[in-house]
Amino acid sequence: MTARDALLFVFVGCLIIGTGFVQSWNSALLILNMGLISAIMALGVNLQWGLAGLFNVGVMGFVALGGLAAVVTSMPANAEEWSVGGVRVIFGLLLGAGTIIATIMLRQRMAADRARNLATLVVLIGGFFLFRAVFDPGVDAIESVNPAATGYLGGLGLPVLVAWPVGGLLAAGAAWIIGKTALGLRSDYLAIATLGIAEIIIAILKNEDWLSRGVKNVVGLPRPVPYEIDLQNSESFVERAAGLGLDPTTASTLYVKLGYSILFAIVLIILLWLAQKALNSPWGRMMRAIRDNEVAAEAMGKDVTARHLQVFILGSAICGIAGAMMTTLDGQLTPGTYQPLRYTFLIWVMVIVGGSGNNLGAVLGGFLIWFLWVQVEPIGLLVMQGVTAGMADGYWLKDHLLDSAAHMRLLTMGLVLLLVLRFSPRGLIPER
Amino acid sequence: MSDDAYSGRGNKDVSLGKNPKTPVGGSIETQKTKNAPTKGAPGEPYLIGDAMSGGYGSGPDILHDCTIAVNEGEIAVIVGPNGAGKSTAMKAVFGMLDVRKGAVRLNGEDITALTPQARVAKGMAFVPQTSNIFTSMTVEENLEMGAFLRRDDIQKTIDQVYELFPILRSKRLQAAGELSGGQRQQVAVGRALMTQPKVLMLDEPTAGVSPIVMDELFDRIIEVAKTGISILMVEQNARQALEIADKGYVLVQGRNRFTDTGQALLADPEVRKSFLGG
Amino acid sequence: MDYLNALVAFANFVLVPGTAYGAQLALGALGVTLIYGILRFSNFAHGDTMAFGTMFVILITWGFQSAGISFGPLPTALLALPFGIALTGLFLIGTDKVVYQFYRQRKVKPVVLVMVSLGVMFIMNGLTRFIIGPNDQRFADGERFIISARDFKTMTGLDEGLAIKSTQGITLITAIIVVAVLFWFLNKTRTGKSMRAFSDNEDLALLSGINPERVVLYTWLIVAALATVAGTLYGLDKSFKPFTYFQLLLPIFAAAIVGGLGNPLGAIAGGFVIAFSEVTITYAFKKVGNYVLPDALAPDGLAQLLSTDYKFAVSFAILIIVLLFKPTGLFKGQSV
Amino acid sequence: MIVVEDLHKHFGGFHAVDGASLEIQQGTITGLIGPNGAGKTTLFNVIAGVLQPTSGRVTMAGEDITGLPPHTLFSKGLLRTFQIAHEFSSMTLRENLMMVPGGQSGETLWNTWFGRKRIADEERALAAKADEVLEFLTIDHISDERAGNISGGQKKLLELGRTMMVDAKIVFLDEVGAGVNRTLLNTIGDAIIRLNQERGYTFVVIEHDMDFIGRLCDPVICMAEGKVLAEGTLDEIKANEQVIEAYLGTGLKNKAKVGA
Amino acid sequence: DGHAKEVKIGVILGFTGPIESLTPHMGNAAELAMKEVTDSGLLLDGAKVTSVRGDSTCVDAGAATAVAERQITGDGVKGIVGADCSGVTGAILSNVAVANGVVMVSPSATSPALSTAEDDGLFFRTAPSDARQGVVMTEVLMEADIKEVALTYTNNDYGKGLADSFQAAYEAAGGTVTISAAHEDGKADYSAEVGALASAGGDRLVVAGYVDQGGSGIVRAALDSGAFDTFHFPDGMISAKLVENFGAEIDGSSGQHPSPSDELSKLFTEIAADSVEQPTSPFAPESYDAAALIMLAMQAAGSMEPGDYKDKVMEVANAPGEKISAGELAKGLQILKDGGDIDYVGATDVELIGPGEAAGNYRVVGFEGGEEVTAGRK
Ligand SMILES: Nc1ncnc2c1ncn2[C@@H]1O[C@H](COP(=O)(O)OP(=O)(O)OP(=O)(O)O)[C@@H](O)[C@H]1O
Ligand SMILES: Nc1ncnc2c1ncn2[C@@H]1O[C@H](COP(=O)(O)OP(=O)(O)OP(=O)(O)O)[C@@H](O)[C@H]1O
Ligand SMILES: [Mg+2]
Ligand SMILES: [Mg+2]
Repeated sequence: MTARDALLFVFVGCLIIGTGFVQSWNSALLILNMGLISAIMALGVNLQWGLAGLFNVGVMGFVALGGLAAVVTSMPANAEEWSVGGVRVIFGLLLGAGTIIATIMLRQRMAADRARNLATLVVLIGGFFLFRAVFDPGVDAIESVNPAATGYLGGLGLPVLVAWPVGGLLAAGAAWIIGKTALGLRSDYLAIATLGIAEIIIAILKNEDWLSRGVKNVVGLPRPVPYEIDLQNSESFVERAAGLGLDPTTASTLYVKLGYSILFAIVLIILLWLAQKALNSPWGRMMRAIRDNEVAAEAMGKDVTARHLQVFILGSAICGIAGAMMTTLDGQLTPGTYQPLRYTFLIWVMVIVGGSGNNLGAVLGGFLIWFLWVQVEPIGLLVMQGVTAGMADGYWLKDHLLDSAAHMRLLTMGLVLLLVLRFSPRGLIPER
Repeated sequence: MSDDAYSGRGNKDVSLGKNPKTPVGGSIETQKTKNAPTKGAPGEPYLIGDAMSGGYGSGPDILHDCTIAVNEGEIAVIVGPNGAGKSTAMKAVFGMLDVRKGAVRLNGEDITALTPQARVAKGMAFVPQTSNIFTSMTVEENLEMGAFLRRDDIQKTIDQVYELFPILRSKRLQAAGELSGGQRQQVAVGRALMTQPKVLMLDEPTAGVSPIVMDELFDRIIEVAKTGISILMVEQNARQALEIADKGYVLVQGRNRFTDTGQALLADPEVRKSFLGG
Repeated sequence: MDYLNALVAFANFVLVPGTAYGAQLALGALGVTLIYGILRFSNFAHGDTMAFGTMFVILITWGFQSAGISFGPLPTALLALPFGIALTGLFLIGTDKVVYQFYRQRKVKPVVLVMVSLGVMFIMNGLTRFIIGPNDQRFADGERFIISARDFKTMTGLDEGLAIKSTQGITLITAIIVVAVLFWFLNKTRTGKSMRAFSDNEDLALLSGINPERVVLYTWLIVAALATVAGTLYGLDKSFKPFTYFQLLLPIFAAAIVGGLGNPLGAIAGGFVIAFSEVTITYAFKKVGNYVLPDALAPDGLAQLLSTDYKFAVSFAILIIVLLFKPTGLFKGQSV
Repeated sequence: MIVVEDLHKHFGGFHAVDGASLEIQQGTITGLIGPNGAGKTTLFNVIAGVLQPTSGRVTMAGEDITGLPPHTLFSKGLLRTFQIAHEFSSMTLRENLMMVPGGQSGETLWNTWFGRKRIADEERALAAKADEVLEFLTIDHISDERAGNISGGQKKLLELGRTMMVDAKIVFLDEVGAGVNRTLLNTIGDAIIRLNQERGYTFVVIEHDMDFIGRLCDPVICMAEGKVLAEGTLDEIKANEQVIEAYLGTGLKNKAKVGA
Repeated sequence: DGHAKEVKIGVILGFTGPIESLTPHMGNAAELAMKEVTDSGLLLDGAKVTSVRGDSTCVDAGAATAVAERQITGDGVKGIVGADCSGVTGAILSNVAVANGVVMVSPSATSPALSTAEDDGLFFRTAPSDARQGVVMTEVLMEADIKEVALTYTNNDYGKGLADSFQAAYEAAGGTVTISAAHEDGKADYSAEVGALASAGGDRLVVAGYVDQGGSGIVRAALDSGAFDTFHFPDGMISAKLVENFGAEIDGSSGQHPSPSDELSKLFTEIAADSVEQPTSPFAPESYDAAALIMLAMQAAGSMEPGDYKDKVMEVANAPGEKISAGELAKGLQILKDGGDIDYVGATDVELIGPGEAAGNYRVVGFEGGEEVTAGRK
């Protein structure tokens, strides 16, 4: 890390600490926490893009899978739903998977001719209807159990921290399937393919109510840290807070947030360490070579396909972990809130602004852009108030401007983005 | 093959090529002037990159006081080891890189500040060493792009290029990026010929072309030069190139090391040994 | 068995809307594909450019409408279109001068330009909402239908109606004309070829005497025209709402990609592929089945392959399958 | 060593390689010449696994290697250079060379985290080797330059240098000489001969410079229009009428006029 | 000093995002109530109420919690009007409001799931849970003797929840839902949905969506293709916009929305005419009430601390007490100040039940001659 890089980190640190002074420490910690998560996501994307040149625009999908993992691991199982249709649904899913495996095997075994295509079609269509016939009734049964409150299978009831690695695994599994099929595509074609897959994942999350209640959301996920209320009701805590000169509410909220910060920071530091070691090693050099020129790397004995799959899985797994962490922090899974702009492109902005190809850059970008994403709103409002300060009350333009203040948020974000990219087109901490 | 495709412009005196006004050799050094006047000294070469220094972006200087020049109807050849700055010198003359010191003059006019496309309009043409074709466009479109600034009928010139490089005619409608290495090179030269330039600058035009095509190409270059067009060429096939050259430059580390007639350089044992492969 | 009614039902709910939607997507995809083809980046601001252009058209249309100017049976907005295009063109060229030019000269990686376009998108987005507001705006006038479902029924005496809206007709015709003109322009005219040459090899384009700024200028002008036309036609057919235009970006990109980036014909093909895969795969064939099949065989369920919840998933799945077999799209697109 | 049997490679309707059959003997330096577009590079690409043949068979030391991916062939000891340089442009010259050897322990992720010591040792050895090669190619003064920023000829040298980083069985050189200074090319020729004699590498060399071919190669194979046109020593080939007509030509017509 | 005290109330709504066209009216309505209270000078001995706006984005739980966090811990708001969409509402509630003990009154989050959310007595809503609406809808349709409908809903917790509860109620009453198809808001094209809906058929199309969003798109496409001529519209669809968009084309359709008597809405339209551009816009009156409830509860508790007044919200909202409608906040404040009891009616006939949500009085509407008419009450 050069002095300049360190200075940039200090600068972003000051922004967050400044938030603590100007607004509140709770806000500052919240920004820090989301910043940590964003940094992890950016690290994952940077691994894929900065290191291997894989244009993955499906970040949202992996983040969502992480969220799903949080539900599936930590929520209690719903016995009634399991009994009315659980087995049936699982069996249906196995049938579906079996159909796909059969198709793949069929295509490998048979010679490429019309008979093969016909057989493929027969297996696929037959399998599909069989799958629907078994699966659908199970789903209906599950979803009709108390739809307003549960109506889904629930999870394993494990501690929510377990969900983080599980989120990584789930995302990695999905990435493996995707990578096997789509990694042969180049640049923007891969991008739209991954974007599409992310949309498909979200569509599944939104519509498969038996799995995680779909758009009806799962709320009240267990937490790895205590509840504020419990702290406020705990005498020893209140006393200690008083000792620090804090009122119980503030103390408890800060305590909880700090707890999250520490957990997240540990994850970030581990991942960053791993990523840095990998980047500055022959492995990293090989990845850069592949990024620069796949044909030549292949001719120099590097298994490009395998390496692409490897980073794709690793990067996606990191996004999955971050997704699980975020859902844990939110305490709920809301599939409707997954939007490409927020969960894919914003992460990309972080990577590019921070400096693609540079892990520290990605981390910095994660913090900085998240800070801006949250703070441009008050900034935009301030700007508008400044602009309209001189106008008479009730003047139509003033009203119009103030009404539009919320939209200034996007505008300000755009301006900031352009400015940063203007002054460092290769990112704030460029590659090497 | 008729010559009139290249006789439209700048063809003032066919004999020019054989009787250059300026004596070749060391005399160029004497004409070197710092703050060059906009109008060059009388008798100055048609195109001159005069005492150029410069490099890429904000990087270090790669050229140091490097001078290359060519007279009307003459062939000047630049040789030198790899990385000597030959291509850089060519790019500097064509305005594709910052000339920090020195000047480029065409026909006495200072063109140091002109953009490359403005130089094209002034009758200069350039075949770069690498990425010198439009890979996604067909061969014919590549040639048409060469003639972008021309308003007259270009079909005749196209036919002439096809005659020079017959293989291109059969590949006319194929994307140039799908051609073999040598074929691409032919497209690149053909594209430059399409401009009907007054000065033709070629960076290793024969790299990768087969002997028979190379001979054709050199023949053609001689013919072209005879019509009064100046040719400035970088070559690693240095012996053949110097044989047809009126003037030769040996560049080493961005500096002029030897400058003489082609024949004289060929005869110089040191030059032969160090730069021409014995 | 009633094939005629079945056919009409199918045409009314699948063919006609699919075609119209396909043409709408195609028009949008043309703009995206052109920028990709010539300036070599995926322009995320395109959806908002469409909204921006349409906003101008709407404002001018309102002006015309209040001045009592109309275009007979055709929407007045068509009259306002040239003005809208001009204003959008000016804006885009200004944006290029202020924003994109800098990065182009620096020869940054395309992905940086993508991020820059994201920034531009935010700004245009904000400006549109600022000027015309985030709400639905109506500006359609003129004859709404070429033939309405009811008229069709009375005319033919069939049970099923067939509706074709005038905007659908206009969109389809415009799309065909525009792609033909664009194809001709890029492949046959000098300027068009110089634009392709520029996109292929910028340095060499300079060496051929092509003025890059000129190329960029033309590109943005054409993009302005395409975006404004696409946005206006879409707005006439459905409604104008800035947020929807932003959302349109996704299917538009899908269309451009599946057809092959940089290829105008591909954009058209891609538009229809996406549109029809959305409309067809999730179509419930119950009605058609009821007409065609004997009573005994008539479906009692909906005869729907997948529920409409998955229409996006399906269109993306089809997109991915197409790409697996044709990795650069149906029409062999470019890639940076 | 390498046997190519009735190989075809079609691009659409165009037959770039059209039934070529040839044998490369172990321990030879075989020259491959032929007019532009004869299909030489395409043949290389098919042998090296970059392109899938339309039909035909390639064997290496008796083993069928048709259609194997390049990285597998690399591990079997088959190396190639590219006619149009394929450098890793954002990496330094030294890194370009250091990445070549296969089976580096630092290329496994696990080792990058937990096997630092071994990697460090390996890296030192690799760097030393790379510097040696760079010095030999006279580009050691720019070993820390990014490969994207070097001259065309230097890229060709780098291309060649990569094949010198590992022990190969057979090396395919696609016009390594084009754009390389002739004096240096002679040195390179010497090195090729040395590698061939001392280490027993087999070489297949595409070149249009007959002097170079003459110094190095025996036998020489001439291709034209996707087929093998002639095969033999260079002198035999040079005497072949068809080869002269298709490829060698008869020299400069205008030479005398200018030379004076 | 009369205005020495300042009470800050947060207004967290999706000013950008999918329901951005509703939120300005909602925000203005809430601020109208605050202005009314400030002007009266009666709240807590002349406190001044200021609104602190924040953008919930409707979809981004992270950004929404950040806003709430800032408002509560930074600006020090004492209550929150919001949030709008159920997803972000839940996130703010569990992560910020409960943790900091701040009262939230949502004007528009109607998801049944929120009824059971862990809220520590801090969460209220002036919009009814959709569980109730499903029953009301069934009654309306059954009375019109419509036994078979196609159903489409906007794919979020509102739409899905409403669709579920409607379908359950309708089928229990003997009706048939031929198809229940989701539609995504803000999408470009609804031909696929309309195709499927038309194919399934039915006497009426039930559109459980938003008039500003996909709902109108569906109706437009259904009308244009001749798939359906009559519809049934739940609350998200009922607005001036609907008539403006479709005029006489939807004659014969029906609908219902939570609404007080005509008098109340007319009243609200009157008092809000100046400050709220579209007073009848969905959830605008609810927003007014949400803000009013917070301030009245403060007055009743004699404190602006949420911990003190949270228990008073139900009290002021429900009987017994003098009825206070919109525009009469000053009167209500005065009564409370004098130690009296009020039953806040507000703009939407507020009646909080169960876990603090509106009981739901519905107005049944019909469409005739391009006008929306009241067809009854439930
Ligand atoms: N991708 C491709 N698509 C179509 N044609 C191709 C493609 N690649 C090569 N060709 C054609 O195949 C022929 C053989 O090309 P190849 O590169 O093998 O020639 P070569 O013998 O190496 O020539 P050179 O000496 O010029 O390098 C050429 O005519 C070329 O145009
Ligand atoms: N784009 C570039 N950026 C920075 N440095 C460069 C660039 N291109 C070339 N150089 C450097 O400039 C020097 C001269 O390069 P140039 O291409 O002019 O050599 P050359 O004489 O043409 O060699 P060759 O015969 O190999 O083509 C080289 O040392 C090279 O490293
Ligand atoms: Mg060079
Ligand atoms: Mg070749």
